[in-house]
Amino acid sequence: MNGLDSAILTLITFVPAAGALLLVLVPRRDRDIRVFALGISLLALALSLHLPDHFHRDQAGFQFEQNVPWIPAPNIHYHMGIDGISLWLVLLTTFLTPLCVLISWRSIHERVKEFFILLLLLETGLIGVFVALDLFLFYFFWEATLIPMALLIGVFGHERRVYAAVKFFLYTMIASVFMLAAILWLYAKTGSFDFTTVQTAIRGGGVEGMAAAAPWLFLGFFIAFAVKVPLFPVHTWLPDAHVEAPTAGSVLLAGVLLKMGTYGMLRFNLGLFPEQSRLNAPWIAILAMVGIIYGALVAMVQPNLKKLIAYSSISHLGFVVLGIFSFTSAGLNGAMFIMLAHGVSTGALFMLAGVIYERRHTYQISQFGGLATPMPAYSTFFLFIVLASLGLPLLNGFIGEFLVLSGAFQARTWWGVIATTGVIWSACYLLWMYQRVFFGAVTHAENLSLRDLDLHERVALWPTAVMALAMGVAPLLWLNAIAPAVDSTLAPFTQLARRVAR
Amino acid sequence: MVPLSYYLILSAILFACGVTGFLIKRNIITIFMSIELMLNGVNLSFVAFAVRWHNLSGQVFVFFVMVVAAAEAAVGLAIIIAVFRTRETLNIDQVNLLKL
Amino acid sequence: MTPNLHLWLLPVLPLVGAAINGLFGKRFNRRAVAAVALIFSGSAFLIALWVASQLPKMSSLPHVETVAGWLRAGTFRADFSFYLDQLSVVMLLVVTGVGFLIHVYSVGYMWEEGGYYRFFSYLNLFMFFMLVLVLAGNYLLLFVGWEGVGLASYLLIGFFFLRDSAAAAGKKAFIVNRVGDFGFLLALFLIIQHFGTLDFDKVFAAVEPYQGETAGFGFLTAIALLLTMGACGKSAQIPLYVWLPDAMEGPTPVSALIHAATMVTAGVYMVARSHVIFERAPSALMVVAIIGALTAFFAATIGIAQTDIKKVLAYSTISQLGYMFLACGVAAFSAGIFHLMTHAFFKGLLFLAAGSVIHSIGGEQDMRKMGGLRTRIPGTFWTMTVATFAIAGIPPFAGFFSKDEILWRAYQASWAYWLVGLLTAFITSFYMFRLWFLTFFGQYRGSAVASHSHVQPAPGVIEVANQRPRVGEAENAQARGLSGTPVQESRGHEHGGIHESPTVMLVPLAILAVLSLVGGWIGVPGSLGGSNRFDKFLGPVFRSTTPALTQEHERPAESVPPERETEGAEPQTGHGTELVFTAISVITAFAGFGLAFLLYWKRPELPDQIAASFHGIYQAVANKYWIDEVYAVIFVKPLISVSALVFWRGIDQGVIDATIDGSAEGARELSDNLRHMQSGNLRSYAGWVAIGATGVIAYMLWVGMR
Amino acid sequence: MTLIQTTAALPAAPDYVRILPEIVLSIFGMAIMLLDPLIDERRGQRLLGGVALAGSLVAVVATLFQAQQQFWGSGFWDMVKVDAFSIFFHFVVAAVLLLVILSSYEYMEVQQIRAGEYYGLLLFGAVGMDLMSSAVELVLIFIALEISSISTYILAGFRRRSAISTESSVKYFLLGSFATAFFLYGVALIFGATGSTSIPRISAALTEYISGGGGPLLAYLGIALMFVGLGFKVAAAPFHIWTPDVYEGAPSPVVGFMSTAPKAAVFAVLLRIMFQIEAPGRIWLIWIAAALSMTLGNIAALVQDNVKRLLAYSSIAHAGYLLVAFASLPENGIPAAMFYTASYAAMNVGAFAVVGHFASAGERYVTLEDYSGLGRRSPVLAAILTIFLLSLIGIPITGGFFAKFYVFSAALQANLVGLAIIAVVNSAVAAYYYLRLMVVMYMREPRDESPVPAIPSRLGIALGLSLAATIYLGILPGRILEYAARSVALLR
Amino acid sequence: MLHMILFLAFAVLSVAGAVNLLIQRHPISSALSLVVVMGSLAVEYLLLGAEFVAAVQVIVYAGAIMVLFVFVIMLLNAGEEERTHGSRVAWLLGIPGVLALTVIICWALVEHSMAGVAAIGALPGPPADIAELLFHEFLLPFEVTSILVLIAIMGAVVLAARPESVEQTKKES
Repeated sequence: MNGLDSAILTLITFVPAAGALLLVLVPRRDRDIRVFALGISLLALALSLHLPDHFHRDQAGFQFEQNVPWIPAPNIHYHMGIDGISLWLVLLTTFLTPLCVLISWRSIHERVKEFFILLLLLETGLIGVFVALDLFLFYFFWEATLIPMALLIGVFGHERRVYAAVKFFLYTMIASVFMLAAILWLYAKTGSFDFTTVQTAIRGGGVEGMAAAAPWLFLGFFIAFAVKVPLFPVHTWLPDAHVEAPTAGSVLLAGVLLKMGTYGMLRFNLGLFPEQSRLNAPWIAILAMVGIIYGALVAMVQPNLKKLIAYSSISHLGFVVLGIFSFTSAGLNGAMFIMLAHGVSTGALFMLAGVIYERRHTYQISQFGGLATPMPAYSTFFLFIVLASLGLPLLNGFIGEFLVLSGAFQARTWWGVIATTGVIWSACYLLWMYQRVFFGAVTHAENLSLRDLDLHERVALWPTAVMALAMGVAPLLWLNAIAPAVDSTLAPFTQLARRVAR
Repeated sequence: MVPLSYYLILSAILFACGVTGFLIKRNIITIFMSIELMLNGVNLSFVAFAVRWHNLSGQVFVFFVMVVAAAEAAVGLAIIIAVFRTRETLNIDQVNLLKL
Repeated sequence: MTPNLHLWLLPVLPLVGAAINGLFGKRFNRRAVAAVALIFSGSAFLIALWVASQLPKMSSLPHVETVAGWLRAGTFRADFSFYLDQLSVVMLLVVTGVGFLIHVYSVGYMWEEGGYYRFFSYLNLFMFFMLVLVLAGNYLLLFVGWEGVGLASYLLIGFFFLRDSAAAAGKKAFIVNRVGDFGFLLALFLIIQHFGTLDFDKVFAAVEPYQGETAGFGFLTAIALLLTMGACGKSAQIPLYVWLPDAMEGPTPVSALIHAATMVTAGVYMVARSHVIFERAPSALMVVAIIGALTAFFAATIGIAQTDIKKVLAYSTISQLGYMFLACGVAAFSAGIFHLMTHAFFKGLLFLAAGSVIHSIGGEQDMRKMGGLRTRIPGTFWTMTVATFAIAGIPPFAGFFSKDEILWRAYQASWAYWLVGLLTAFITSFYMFRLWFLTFFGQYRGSAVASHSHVQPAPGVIEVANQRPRVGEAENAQARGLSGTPVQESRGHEHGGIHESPTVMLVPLAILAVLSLVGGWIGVPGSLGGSNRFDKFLGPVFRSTTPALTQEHERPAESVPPERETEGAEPQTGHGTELVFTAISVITAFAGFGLAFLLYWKRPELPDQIAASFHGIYQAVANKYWIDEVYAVIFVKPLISVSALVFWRGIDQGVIDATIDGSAEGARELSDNLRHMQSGNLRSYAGWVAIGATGVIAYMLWVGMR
Repeated sequence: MTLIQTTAALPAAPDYVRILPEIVLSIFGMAIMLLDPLIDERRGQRLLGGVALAGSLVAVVATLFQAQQQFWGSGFWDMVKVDAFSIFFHFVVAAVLLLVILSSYEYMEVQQIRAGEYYGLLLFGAVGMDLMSSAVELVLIFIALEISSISTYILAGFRRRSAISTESSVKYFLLGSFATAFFLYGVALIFGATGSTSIPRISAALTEYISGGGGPLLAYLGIALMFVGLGFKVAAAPFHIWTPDVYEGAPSPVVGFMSTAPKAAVFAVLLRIMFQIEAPGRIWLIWIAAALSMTLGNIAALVQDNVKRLLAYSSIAHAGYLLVAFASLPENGIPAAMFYTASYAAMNVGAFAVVGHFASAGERYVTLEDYSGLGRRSPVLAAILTIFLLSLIGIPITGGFFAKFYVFSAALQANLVGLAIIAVVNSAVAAYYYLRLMVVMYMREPRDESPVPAIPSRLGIALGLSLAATIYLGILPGRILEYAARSVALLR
Repeated sequence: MLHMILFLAFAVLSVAGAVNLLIQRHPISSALSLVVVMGSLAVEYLLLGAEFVAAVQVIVYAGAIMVLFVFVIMLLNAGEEERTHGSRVAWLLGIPGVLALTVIICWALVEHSMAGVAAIGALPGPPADIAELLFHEFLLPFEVTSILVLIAIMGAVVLAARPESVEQTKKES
């Protein structure tokens, strides 16, 4: 541990925010602003690369910890740290943000400054959510992501942006106050916001009134996370938000924001309330499975490209939730892996959707057709990502899906059976969409002269493609770090199971 | 020898009359008078209670209430004049630009 | 000390080829593209030969080489490990050998097509995945190859993507395969659940102690059935066969390579690979046999009435795959693999030859518009003839031996299987000769090829940038595409006329023809004086793990010779009986020939009359029993309309969003009502205050009096 | 105390320090009154404003001076008490006064309001509020309450040429007096029950009664009536009904003033009465009032199109949140309430300053549509307002967030789970209407492109200060909270 | 007995005055009724011994304040009250509320107030004693009232002064 290690998380978290502040001072020359934003996001990426490099993969606990008292009276600490679970989510965020900057290079030409300020602020919030180990700090960042995202949708979005932004904001806001209530209750009873302290207190059984309150606390956290994920039936904000959001917003929304929910479930629902998690797992799994199938089927009939991808996210995140609540090593590892894989591939899908929107100003699938002819490179990228998304082996989607399904199967056979139908549905909607958009003859004359990917777009897309492949071929690079964290999360469950068995 | 509670009940009745006046009178000035009526009722209570406790501060309180009432009357009537200037009416039912 | 064979090289070589062509091929000229493709696939073939030659030297088989870890979760792990035994060597040779030949053929066949580099890139990619499939050391890696070949198939079927039907066919193939994969995946999960691993050696070792699940329905049966489901998808068995005929939208070499010789046999391979499990699940084996028999017969009947030359071959493939399934179902795994191999030769050849035919007459695929090509394209004719004889089961061609073997083993299991198989053989012979007669004999019924000179196919549009001279044509094609004219897969030949294919195509034909002729000789059964070397070769694979298999399905136990358990050993029934059956199947083959001769050579008007008199049946057969339509009505349309109307419009918008918007609206309405409290009237306000005060006072008094 | 009483007829010197801010404010107020006729009206605006500003600044200094430990304690024969608690509210009142004066300059010019009386009334009103927070004797509380009320009645009607301003004034006045009468009746009954009007003595008497088994019913009655009166002043439901009308009609800076400073002072009184007197049965009373205030305020605001009314409803809701803190145990509830008061003051004054500036002459631009496209027309103004709105919602890094946070956690610590949940749900619902305003500002096209007047420097300072306070409270709330927590111990 | 008779007589008078205030439609009549109430109350104060309060009641209240009222009524030339129906709430909620309130309070006073009895002049409040209190214990409130009065004056000046701008606009037009 060198000196950098204790401050690195703070640095990564706040570099984008500092960049955003500096951006306020940069004169309104759009090009400079873009370059500057790119530089900042790349800086954050570079800094975050320190993490996997120095991460001790064989350790289960939190690393790179920084723990400073912040507010003494309610005992709030500025406590940050990562384990194998949050490590990759941080990297996912820093990985996607520069791509977002690139993909917005041309598509955002009005109020450029505000856009990139919001984007960078959003990055800070997202990273903060993943590194915060103080419940209060966590909630703080959790809420802090809301505003930039809502503004990105509401200001830079498309026609029905206001409706979408308000829907997004209220949905998640209303849900997250339940979490706040739960956090406050925990504080009131344990006198601490610190995650590990609270966890120890709960596991020690010394929290008064816990038995009666636990179901409600679990629910409080769960509602907030479920809306964020989003789990059926509280998912309807997502399609609207995605359709209206600008490309970069969609990328971060699908790529990272949704993971806040599943991350929360993993860390807080499982970490703090193992017993409740076990009790509630059946219905949650049912919701997750409904989400998988329902999301896919609804995606299939969407006339709108982005909506289709949005519903596919619902389906994919259903896998994640199912994996988490299977309480099996495979399920949890897989859930983590899907989070990352989905971040990369759906992020890329939204970028691709943005590329075509920029050229045609529509997402209606019926407006396309035969795009493979004028845009071969584009269609190749698209196909690659589609394949990654539908879980083709050796690409990133497969690993997680396989692990999750296998975990679910081990947990309850019929969970596995039902969820596995998802592999059929995802092929249906993705390939059908691909066929309608890219194959066949060009049916709209204006599509004939569409220009293929430009340099920025290529630079933004290549990393996702490479990452999709790398994650599929060498998932151990990721799983190595995830496994100890997952094992320690699962430890109470094996004990529970043993107790039940006895 | 009159039981103290008689005084108190009288004061309560006067207070209630004041409240009723506030509710049913339309003329702003009369409504204001109803408030004065309420204050008078309260004052009676103070004096009665002062007797009850043999404590003169009850009477002093009444004095202060009167001062306040005087000040209120000055301001209140000025306000009423201002309202009358802008609205040309003293009917409170018609002073309802601000609503919903 | 087993030598390190560097098995990973085998799949990686074609992958490198695919990558080079895929990433940079656009800038290469055609020769360079072809060279890259051929070098990498050819060297894979050479290495495969070398590996095969090393086999006798191996101290222990199967030989497993683990290259790197892949994934791990808890105690479960799966590695990049390769598994070599006799079975995989056979597959290896078939895949690389036939694959390489088809590569060579394609160099000529696709020369005029656009997307040349793309085609070879896909083709090499296919080789990669196929080799991963056959070399995989665990089920998961097998699944990688399994899905990967599906992908390659998807890409290649949809190669002419401007054609809607091609795109749709590719998608259909993928999705139908996914249905099978659903079962496959579940099987994997079951295996993991029970054995904690997917490695072949470990799983098989773990299965071995189990007794056969003769009574009841155990987990091995479940695994086997689910694996069967996967195999049905890949190998186009009932009910998942529907994608294969459509897959003929792909370029003909693709049909030869993927949809005849190699990929579609993956299911058979997988069943054979898992024979340890299947042997302990007799009811599952029975299901496999029944599916195989039914498919064989069913597809063959459809083959009778098809007019598209490739469609006939497609149904024939399905039917032959049914044979292989049947073989596996009666636990004659080596017979199945034997047929797999010979089928690869002759069916590959048939497709390539058919491609050559199509090529020669300018892209026409309808047999009714062919005829009399025997003299015009003699090379093609002769090779095709060999192949036809082979598939029809005429001795001593390859197909005869393998088919005979299967029929014999089927009979040993149940006479019903044998009967169905025999009928199928008859029909097969009939429709193959029908094809043969229609194509090569009689008068040429097509219009002049010169006038057919098609414009350059539209797929080439992608290459527009690279091929300046073609720009005009491309635009022309575009225009056609826009106007809705279906763009055909077309070989544009400015010179016109029916002509023989170039040497580069004929050489592979010739080689395959030779193989179709002699390929069966390595498996000549004892009854015919051979020693069935093939069976012996594969023996260790299937014998080494053979359990106390009890074949009690369908037939009384006594009819199953206990010795059947050991493959390769001489059946006790004696050569006499076997010879009788051989004779019957030969006669059947000739009967088919005879009928075809009668109907399509002697009395060409008869078929129409028959069709007219059996109108209903004919229609059913010609329309493939309307299975596609039935599927559409039962699955596709309800799914789409339920998704759209019930789920999306109904639940999503009608219920959830409506609830949310409704509650928002409700809140707004409440708010609006609440606002009316604020009437603006001072006396009302005082009223509120008074009532509030009353409430407060009453409450406090109540508290005070308690 | 008795020592002073017997030895000297006149109060001792420290006693004057104990009312030093009030003295300062009175002197400056009178100075303004004297200067007003002497100077020309045009120049007078600035000059008088400067004097008022100086007064508020000196008041801040005086508060700080007063905060020295040696001056703590009761003065004027148990009339006022200087403790951490009163100093806190003095500071809040002085700070609000400062901000309001700063943001009034421009408004006065635009609205042509006579400066002398305006500033004088502000300063004198502040005297009343200061006294309220430090008084421990009901007589003084009553008079101080009247001072602050009467001055705000007048201020509400200051745009006397405008019908809505006078209407606002008359409504406020009549209802306010009505409520005062209730309060007074309550005082009378408490006096009747305990024989005293001094809070410590009342407290002692009541404790005695209660320990003796059941207090006199009159005391309950008195508490109830006082609660009616004070509840009216803080706009707690069901006595909130005047708020929207009055806020809509009153001049914006005045609304900023009267929605914060007097409220803070009345809350101080409520705290003293409710907790120092240990009023029995208060918890559920406040519980219901809090729940009602939050719910009614938030729901009624949902469809409000007038920004001032919207903020009025929001202030009702905020009073509800504050009452949640009241309902909680004193150890946690009082610091939470104090913190809430401070941060609410900062953000609300700021918000009304923006609204007042934007409304321009005649308070014209106050509807939601007027705000459409403000984000484009005046990014700075919109951004500032956005931050205040975010704080009102309770989004992190703003004071409003911590304020809510402490209140909710106090409620949970007091086991008021139901109330906490109502509060939490309410704060989520509330997000909607603040968001509506933000949406209009940023996501709608401007209705007219006429330039928004630039922010004058003094208003800029006011906005900057309130922004700084809002953010400071949102990032480093520790010190304030610690201070508040310390004052609780001394409150008894 | 005399005490009781006097109390009752003036109690009835004051209630009658209060009711009359409510009944009368002309503000002047209401104001005069209020004067009656105030006068009767002054007598009641005397009965309780609060001489100073009684005097102030007559001088300040009945004298000064009511004169102010009458003056304003005359100034504004307020006519008879119109019988408008602006508020249902006042009748539906307010009046029942008031009735309930009165009943509750009276009941509480009767049942639970101490059973003290007051003789005539029970607690004499001579001005000297009052002054002692005012300038000693209540010194601060007393001084503070000056600010209150100052505010009142200012308010009256500001609000009641003729708006200059109205005049200006009149001149201009």
